[in-house]
Amino acid sequence: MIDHILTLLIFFPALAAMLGFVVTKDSMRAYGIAVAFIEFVLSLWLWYAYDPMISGMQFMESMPLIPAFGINYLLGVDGISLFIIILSTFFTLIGIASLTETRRLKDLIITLLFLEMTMVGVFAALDAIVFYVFWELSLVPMLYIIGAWGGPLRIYASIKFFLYTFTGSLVMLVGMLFMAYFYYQATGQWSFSILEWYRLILPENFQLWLFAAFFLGFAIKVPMFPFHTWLPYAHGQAPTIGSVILAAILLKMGTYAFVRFSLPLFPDASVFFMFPIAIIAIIMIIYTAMVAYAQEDIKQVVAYSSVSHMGVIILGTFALNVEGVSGSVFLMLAHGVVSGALFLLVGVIYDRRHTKMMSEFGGLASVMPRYATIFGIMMMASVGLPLTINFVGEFLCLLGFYKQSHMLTLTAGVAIIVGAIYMLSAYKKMFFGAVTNEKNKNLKDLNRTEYLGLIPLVIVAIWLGVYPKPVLEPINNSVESVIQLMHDKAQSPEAKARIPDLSGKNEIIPMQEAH
Amino acid sequence: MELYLYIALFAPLVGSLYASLFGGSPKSQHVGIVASGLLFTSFVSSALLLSYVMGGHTVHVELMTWMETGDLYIPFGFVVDQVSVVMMMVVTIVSTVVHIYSIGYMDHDKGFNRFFSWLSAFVFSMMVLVMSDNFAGLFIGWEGVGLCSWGLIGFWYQKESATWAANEAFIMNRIADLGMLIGIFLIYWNTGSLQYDVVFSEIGNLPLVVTTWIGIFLFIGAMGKSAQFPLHTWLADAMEGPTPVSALIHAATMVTAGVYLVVRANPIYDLIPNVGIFIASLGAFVALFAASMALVNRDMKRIIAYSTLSQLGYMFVAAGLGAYWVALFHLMAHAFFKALLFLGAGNVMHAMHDELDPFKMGGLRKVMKGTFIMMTLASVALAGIYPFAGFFSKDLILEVGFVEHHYVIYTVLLLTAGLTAFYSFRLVALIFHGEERYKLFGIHPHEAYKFMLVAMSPLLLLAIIAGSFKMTYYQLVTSLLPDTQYHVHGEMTYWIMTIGTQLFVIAAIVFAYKKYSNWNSVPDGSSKLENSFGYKLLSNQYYIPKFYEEVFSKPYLELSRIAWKQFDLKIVDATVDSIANAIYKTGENTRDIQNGNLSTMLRWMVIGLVVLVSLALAFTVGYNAVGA
Amino acid sequence: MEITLTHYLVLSTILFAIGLIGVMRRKNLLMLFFATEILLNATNIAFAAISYYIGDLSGQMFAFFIIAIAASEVAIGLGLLIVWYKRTGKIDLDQMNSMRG
Amino acid sequence: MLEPINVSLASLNLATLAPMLIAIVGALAILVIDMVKGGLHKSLYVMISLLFLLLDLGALVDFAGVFLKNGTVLGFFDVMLMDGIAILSQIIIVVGSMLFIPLALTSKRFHEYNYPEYFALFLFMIAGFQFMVATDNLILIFVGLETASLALYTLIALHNRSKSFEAAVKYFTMGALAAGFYAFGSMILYAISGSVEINQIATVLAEDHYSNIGYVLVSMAFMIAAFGFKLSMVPFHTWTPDVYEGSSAALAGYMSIVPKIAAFVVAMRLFEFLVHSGVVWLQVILYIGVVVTMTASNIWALVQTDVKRMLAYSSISHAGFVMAAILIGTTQANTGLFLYWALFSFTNLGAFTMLWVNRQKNLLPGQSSDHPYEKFSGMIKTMPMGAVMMALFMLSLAGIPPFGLFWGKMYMIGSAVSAGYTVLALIMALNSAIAGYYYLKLIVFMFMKEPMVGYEKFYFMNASLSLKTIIGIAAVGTIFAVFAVNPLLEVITLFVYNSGY
Repeated sequence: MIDHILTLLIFFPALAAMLGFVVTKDSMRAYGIAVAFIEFVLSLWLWYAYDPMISGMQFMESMPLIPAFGINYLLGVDGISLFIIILSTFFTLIGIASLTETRRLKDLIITLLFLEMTMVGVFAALDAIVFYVFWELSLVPMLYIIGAWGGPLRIYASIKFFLYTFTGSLVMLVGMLFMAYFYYQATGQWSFSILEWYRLILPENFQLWLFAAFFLGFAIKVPMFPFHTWLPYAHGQAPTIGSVILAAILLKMGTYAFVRFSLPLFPDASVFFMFPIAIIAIIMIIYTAMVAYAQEDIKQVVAYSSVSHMGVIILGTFALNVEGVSGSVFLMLAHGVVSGALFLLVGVIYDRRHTKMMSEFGGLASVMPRYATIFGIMMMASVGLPLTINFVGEFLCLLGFYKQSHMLTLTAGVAIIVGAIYMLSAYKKMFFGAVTNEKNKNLKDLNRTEYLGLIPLVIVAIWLGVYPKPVLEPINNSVESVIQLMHDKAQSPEAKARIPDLSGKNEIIPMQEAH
Repeated sequence: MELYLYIALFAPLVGSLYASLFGGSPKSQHVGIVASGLLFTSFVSSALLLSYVMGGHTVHVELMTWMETGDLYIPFGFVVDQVSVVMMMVVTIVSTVVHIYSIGYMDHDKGFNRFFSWLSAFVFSMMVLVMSDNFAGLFIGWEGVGLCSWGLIGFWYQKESATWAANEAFIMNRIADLGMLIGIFLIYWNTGSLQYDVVFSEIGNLPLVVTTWIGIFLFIGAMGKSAQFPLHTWLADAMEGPTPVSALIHAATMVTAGVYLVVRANPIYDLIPNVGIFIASLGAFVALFAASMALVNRDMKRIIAYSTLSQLGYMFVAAGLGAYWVALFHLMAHAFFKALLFLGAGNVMHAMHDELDPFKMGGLRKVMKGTFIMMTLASVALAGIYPFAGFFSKDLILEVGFVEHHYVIYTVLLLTAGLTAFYSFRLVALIFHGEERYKLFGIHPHEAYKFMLVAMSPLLLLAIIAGSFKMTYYQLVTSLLPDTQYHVHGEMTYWIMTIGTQLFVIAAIVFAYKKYSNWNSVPDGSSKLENSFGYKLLSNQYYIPKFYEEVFSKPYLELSRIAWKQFDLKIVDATVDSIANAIYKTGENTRDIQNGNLSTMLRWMVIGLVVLVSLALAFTVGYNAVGA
Repeated sequence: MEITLTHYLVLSTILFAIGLIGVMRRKNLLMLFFATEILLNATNIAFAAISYYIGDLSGQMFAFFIIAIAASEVAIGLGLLIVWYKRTGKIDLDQMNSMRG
Repeated sequence: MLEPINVSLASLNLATLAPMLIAIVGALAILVIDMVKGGLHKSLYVMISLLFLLLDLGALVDFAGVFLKNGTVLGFFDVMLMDGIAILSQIIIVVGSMLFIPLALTSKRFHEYNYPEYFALFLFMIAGFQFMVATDNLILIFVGLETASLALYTLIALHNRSKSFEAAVKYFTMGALAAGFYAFGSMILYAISGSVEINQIATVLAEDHYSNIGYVLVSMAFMIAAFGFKLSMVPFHTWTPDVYEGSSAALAGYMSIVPKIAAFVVAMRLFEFLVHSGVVWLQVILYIGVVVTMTASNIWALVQTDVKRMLAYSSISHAGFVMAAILIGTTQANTGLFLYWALFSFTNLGAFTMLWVNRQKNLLPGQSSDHPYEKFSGMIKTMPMGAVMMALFMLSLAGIPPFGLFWGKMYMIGSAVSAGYTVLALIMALNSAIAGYYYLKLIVFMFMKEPMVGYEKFYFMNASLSLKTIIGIAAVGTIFAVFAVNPLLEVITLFVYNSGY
C-alpha cells in the first residue's frame, strides 16, 4: 500500500465524493469530515514514512498512460511538495469541519472532495501533462464553489477566475509541448517526465522563451502583478470555504510550479529574469499592500494581503539560493495557514452579520474577545512577527534575496512596514473603539465548530514559528538538490555565479551534444 | 546554572500563559499574584545568576534549533554574561515591582487578567532580547516587546487615541526593524553566522565599508526602539497606555533595548568610530530636543516620557563615544528612578481620576505624602544630585563627553541637565505644592494602596543607592565591555566641573520651585507666554507629529486610495476586462454578417472565391516577376 | 478563325461568371437553381473540350457524371422548392431569414 | 477507334467496393421491406441500419488487416483506393453513424422517423461519404460528395418544420454553388495535368516543376472554396449555424462529425502534396483560413443565445482547429487530425444528444429557438445528472483535461509546435481560452442560476433508454478518453504513416 500511497491520496477523495452521492443530506457533513480526516491521516502517514534525509523523489509511482507521446502517470513527492500536500488535506479537513454553509451542503462537500483530489494531484504529479491535468481540473470545482455559493457578483467573479487562469495555463501548455519537443529532439524520445526534463540543458534563448510561456501560466495563478485582478473578485465573491482553499492551496500551485519547473528547467533564464521578476514582486508587495490599506471590506484586505505575501514568496524563489528558496517554500505553507485562517475568521463575522464592510464594525474586541484574540494572533502572524510561522518564511526569503541585491531587498523589506500598516489599521477598525453599531452589541463569540477550525491553525501557526525544523529540514534537503541541479546546468557565467555551488553532481545531457 | 537561566527566562512566560487562561474572565486577584510571584522567581534566579557571573563565569546554553537551512543556522541560544545579567537584573527588578504595583493600579479594571498576560509576555520577550546569544534571537525579543508594547499601549482599546498610539508605535518600530533586519542580513552574508561570538570574531576581517553599513543599519533598529529622532513621536503618544506600562516598557526596559543593542554590538561599533560620533551627536541632540519639549508640556506623563527620551539621548552619547559601560550604567540607574517616577505619576493619576494636567493639581503633598516623597526623590535622582543614582551615571556621561574632547556635546548635555532639573521640579512643584487647584474640578484625591507604595520602595532604594554599586558594576562589566576610563585631567578641573554642574542643576531646581510652587490658576491658553512662538513650537512638539501626519500618513492613505480606485480598478482590471469586452463586442458587431439571408450567404461564398482567385493571380504575377 | 481550346475555356469561364453573377443577384429561388445549372454546365463544356483536345476520356466521363448529378440536384432542389412554396406561398429569398446571427 | 475493353474480374478487385455496397444494400433492403409491409416501427429500421453498418464496419476492419499486411489496396479500375486514411476515416464515419442512428429512438414522435426512406437515405449518405474518402479520383469524389449531400439535404428537410426547410434550401443552394466550384476547380486541374487522379496530377505537376503555377493556384482557390464550404471555413461557413438550428439536434450532431471527416480526408489528399511541395501561397491561405475560421467563429459563438447555434459555431471553430493539421502536414499532425476527430465525435455526440434529449415538440413560451440558454437555467437543481453530463461535455469541448477533447487539442498543438508553427500553436491555445467562455456560459446557466419556473418538465422530455445509453457511451468515452488515446495514437499513426501522410 505504501507503494501506491500517492495514488491513494489523490483518488481516495474523488472516490469518496462519488460514493457521497448516496449519502443522505443530513449525514453529508459527517461523511465529509470523515473522508477528509482519513485523507489527512493518510497524508500524515506519508510524512511519517517520508525519509527527510533523501533529497530526491520518494514514493514514486509510474504507469504508462500515453507512451506513444511520452506521457506517463508519474507521481512522487519530495520535501517541497510533501508539505503542500499535507497542507491541502489539512485545509480540506479544516474547511469541511468548519463549514457553516447550509445551502446544498451535499453538493458543496462533494465538490470540495473533488477539489482535494486535484490539489493533491497537482503537487504529487511529476509528469508535466499529469500536472497540467490536475492543474486545470482544479479550476472546475472552484468555479462551481464561487459561482454557486458566492455573493452577488459571483458569476462574473467565477468566470473571470476561470478564464483568466485558463488562458494563462494554455500558454503554459504550449510551453510544455515545446519542452517535450526539445526533449524529443535531444533524445529521440517523447517524454513529459519532469525528472527527465531536468537532465536537459537548453540553449539560453530557448530557455528565455519557454520561461516566458511557463511564467504566464504560473504568474496568473500566483497571481502576480499585473495579472492579479481576478483574485479580489474571486475572494470577494467566494464563500468562506472557497476563499480559504483558494488562498491556502490554489495560489500555491503557481509558486510551487516556479520551484518545480521554472527554476530547475531554465536556470539561465531564471537568472536572466531574476531582477525583472524581483521588481514585479516588489510591486506586488508594496503596491498591493497599499491597495489593501485602502479597502473598505475586510475580506478584500485579506485578499490583497495575499497578493502582497505572494510577492515575498516570489522574491524568495528567485533568490536562487537555498536560503531563499527554502524560505519561499516554507512561506507557501505559512501563508496557506495564515491566510486560510484569516479567511475563516472573516467568515465567522460574515456569518453573524452578513456584511464584510469594516465600517459596520468597531469595538468587536469587547463583544467577541476570543474571536478578537485569535484574529489578533493570526493578524500578527500575517504581519510576520517572529515565532509565528510567517516570520520564518519571510525572513528566509528576504535573507536569501539579499545575497542577490541589497537595494531590492531593502525595498522589498518595506513589506514588513506596509504589511503592518494595513493589517493593524484593519484590526483597529474592526475590533477597537467603542461598539457604536447596535447590531454588534449582542454578537456571539466563537462557537464550537469555529474553534474546531481555528484552534488547530493557531497551534500550527505558532508551533511551526517556534520549531520549524521538522518541516524546514526536508524542504532544505530537497531545495539543495534543486539548487545544485541549477548550478550544474547553468551555462552563462553570470548564472554560474549567481546560483551557489553545493556538493554532489547530477547526470545531465547537454542538448547540443545530443543533436 | 542552566536551570536558573531557564527559570529566569520562562517564569514570565508561564505567568503570561497562566494569566491568558483567565483572559476572558473577570478580574481574578490570583492572576496578579501568580504573575508577580513568577516574576519574583525570575528575579531571584537572575540574582543567583548574577552572583555566579560575578564569580567570573558565564552561562551559555542552546535550547534547540530554530531555523536551519542552507548555511544558515539559528538556534535558540541564550547567554548569561556580564552584560546580559545586568540587563536581566534591571528587567526583573523593575518588572517585579511593576507587577506588584499593578495589582493595585489595575484593581478596578475589567481587563485585569489580560493586563497581566500582556505584561508578563512583555517581560518574557525582554528577557529573550537580552539573553539571546545571536542577532536573530535578539530580533525575536525585539519584535516581541514591540508586540507587547502594542497590546499594552492599546490596552484600553475603546479609546481611539490609545489604539492609534499603539498602531503608531508598532509601525514606527517596524520601520526601524527593517533597518535592523537589513543589518542582520548584512551580518549573515558577510560572516556566515548570526551568533554573537562568531560575528564579533569575524567582524574585524570585513571591509570597513561593510562594517559601517552594518553599524548604521543596526543603529536604525536601535533608533526605533529607543525612539531617537526622527522616530521619536511614538514614545510620547505611547503614554496612552496604563501607567505601569509606561514605567516598565516606556521608561525602564524596552526603550533602552536600542542602547543595549549598541552596547552588545560594541565590537562592531568600536571599528567604526565615525558612526559612533554620529550616534553620540544624535543622542546629544535628542537629549536637548526632548528636554525642550518637556519644558512647556501640560501632560504629566508626557513630560516624564520626554525626560526618558532625553535620558536615552545621554545613553547614546555614552555608547556612541565608546563608553559602553557608562551607557549601560546610566541605563540601569535611569531604569530605577524613571520607573519610580512613573509609578508615582500613576498614583497621582489614580488620585486625580486620570487627570494628567499638572496645572489642575497642586498641593497634593498633603494627601499623598508617600508618593510625594518618592517622586521628589526620583526627580532628585533624575536631576543628578549627589549622592543619588543619577549623579553617578549622568555626570559620568558629561565627563566622557569632556574627556573625549567633544565639547559641543558636553555643553549640550550640560544645558540639558539644567533643563532636566527644571522640568522635573516644575512637575513636582505643580503637582504637590501650591494651591489645591483640583478642588475646582470636584476631585477628591486619595493616596494609593499601601502595598503599592511598599512595592515601589525597592526602586526608591535603588534610585538612592545605585550609584554606590558603581565600582562593583564596573569591575563586572568591563570584563566583557571595553575597559575605558574617563578621568578629567587635573583634579581641579574635575572638581570645578562636578560642583559647577551640581550648582547649575540646583539653580534650575530652585528656579522651577520659585516659579511654580505657588501656582494658583489653571492656564487657559491666553497668556502672553503661551501665545509666543517658542512656546507654541515646543508645545506642539516642533510640529513634527503634524508634519508626519501631513507628509506621510495622509498622502499614504490618499495614494493607497488612488492605487486602488484609479489604478487597480480603472487601469489594471479595466484593461483585462476591456480585452474580454473587445472580443465580445467584436462578436456583437460582426454577427450581422450572418443575417440569415441566402443571397448574402451566397455572396459571401462568391466573394471568398473571388478573393482567393485574385490572391492566386496576384501571387502568380508576383512569383513570375521575381522568377523573371 | 480556328476554334481552339482557349476559346472553349474562355466560353466556359464566361458562362461560369454569368452563373456566379446569377447566384449573387437572383432573389427568385427558381432562377437561382438555373444559375447553378449554368455553373455546372459551363464546367461541362470545358471538360468536354479539354477531353477532346488532350485525347483523354476521363474529362468526358466527368462531364457525364456532372450532368447526372445536376439532374439529381434539380430533382431534390425542385422538391424542396415545392415544399417551401406550399408552406409559405413564396419563393423569394429575402423571405427566408427566420434564422440569423 | 477504341480498343475492346478486356478486364479481368480479379483485377477489378471488387472487394474494395464491399463496404459501400453493404451500406447501399442495406438501404435497398429497407426500401424493400417497406414495400413488402408498410407501417413498421422505426426501431426495426434503426436496428436494420445498425446491422448493416456493423457489417460495413466488419468489412472495414477486414480491410484494415489487409492494409497492414499488404499495404494500400487498389480496385475497380484503380479508382478505389483503400489506403490507411481511407480505412480510418471510414471507420470513423461508420462508427459515428452507428452512434447517431439510435438517436432516432426518441420517446416523442418525430415526423421523419416514420418514413423508412429516412433510414435508407441515411445509409446512402454513408455510402456516399465512404466513396468520397476511398478514392483519389476527382470524379468519384464528386459523385460520393454529391450522393451524400443530396441525401443529407433531404434528411434535413424531412424534419418537417419551416425552419428545417429553410435550412435545407439554404444548404442545398450553397451546396450547389460549392459543387460548381468543385467542378470548375477539377476542370482546371484536368486541363493542366490531363488527369483526374490526384496522385497522377501530383506527379505531372512535379515533373513539370509547377510551370503552370498560376493555374494550379486558381484551381486550388476553387477547391478551397468548395471544401471550405464542406468544412465550413470562414467565409464559406454561413450555412452552418442556420442548418444546425434548422435540423434536429441528432442530425446536427451528425453533421458536425461525419461529413467533415470525409471532407478532411479529401482535403488531405488534395492539398497536402502541394503543401509538401512548398507552395507558399497555399500555406499562407491555409494559415489565414485556419486562424480566421477558429477565431471568428469563436467570437461569433460568444454572442449566441441558443445552445445549438453556439455548438454550431463551436463546431466551425473545431473544424478550423483541425484544418491546421492539413497546413502543418506532418505525420504527427495528420495523426492528430484523426485522433482529434475521434475524440471530438464522442464529445459532440454527447453534447448534441443532450440537446436532443431535452428537445420538446414546440418552442418554449417566449423563446424563438429550441435550446435557449435559459432553458438550462438551474438544471443542477432539477436534473442533477443531466446537468453534470452536459457540463462534462462542455468541459471536454473547452479542452479541460482529462476529458476527451483535451488530448486531441494537446496533440494538435504539440504537432504544431513540433513543426515549428509556434505562433499558430499560441493562437490555437488562445482560441481555446476564448472558447472557454461560451462553454462556461452554459455551465453557468446550469449550475449557478436559479431554475426557470415551469421549465423543469422540458428536461429529458425526449429521453428514452437508447438515448440515455448513447449519452452514457459518450460520457464514458469522454471521461476515460485518456486510456483510449494511446491505442488510438498507435493505430492511427500506423495507418497514416503507411499511407504516406
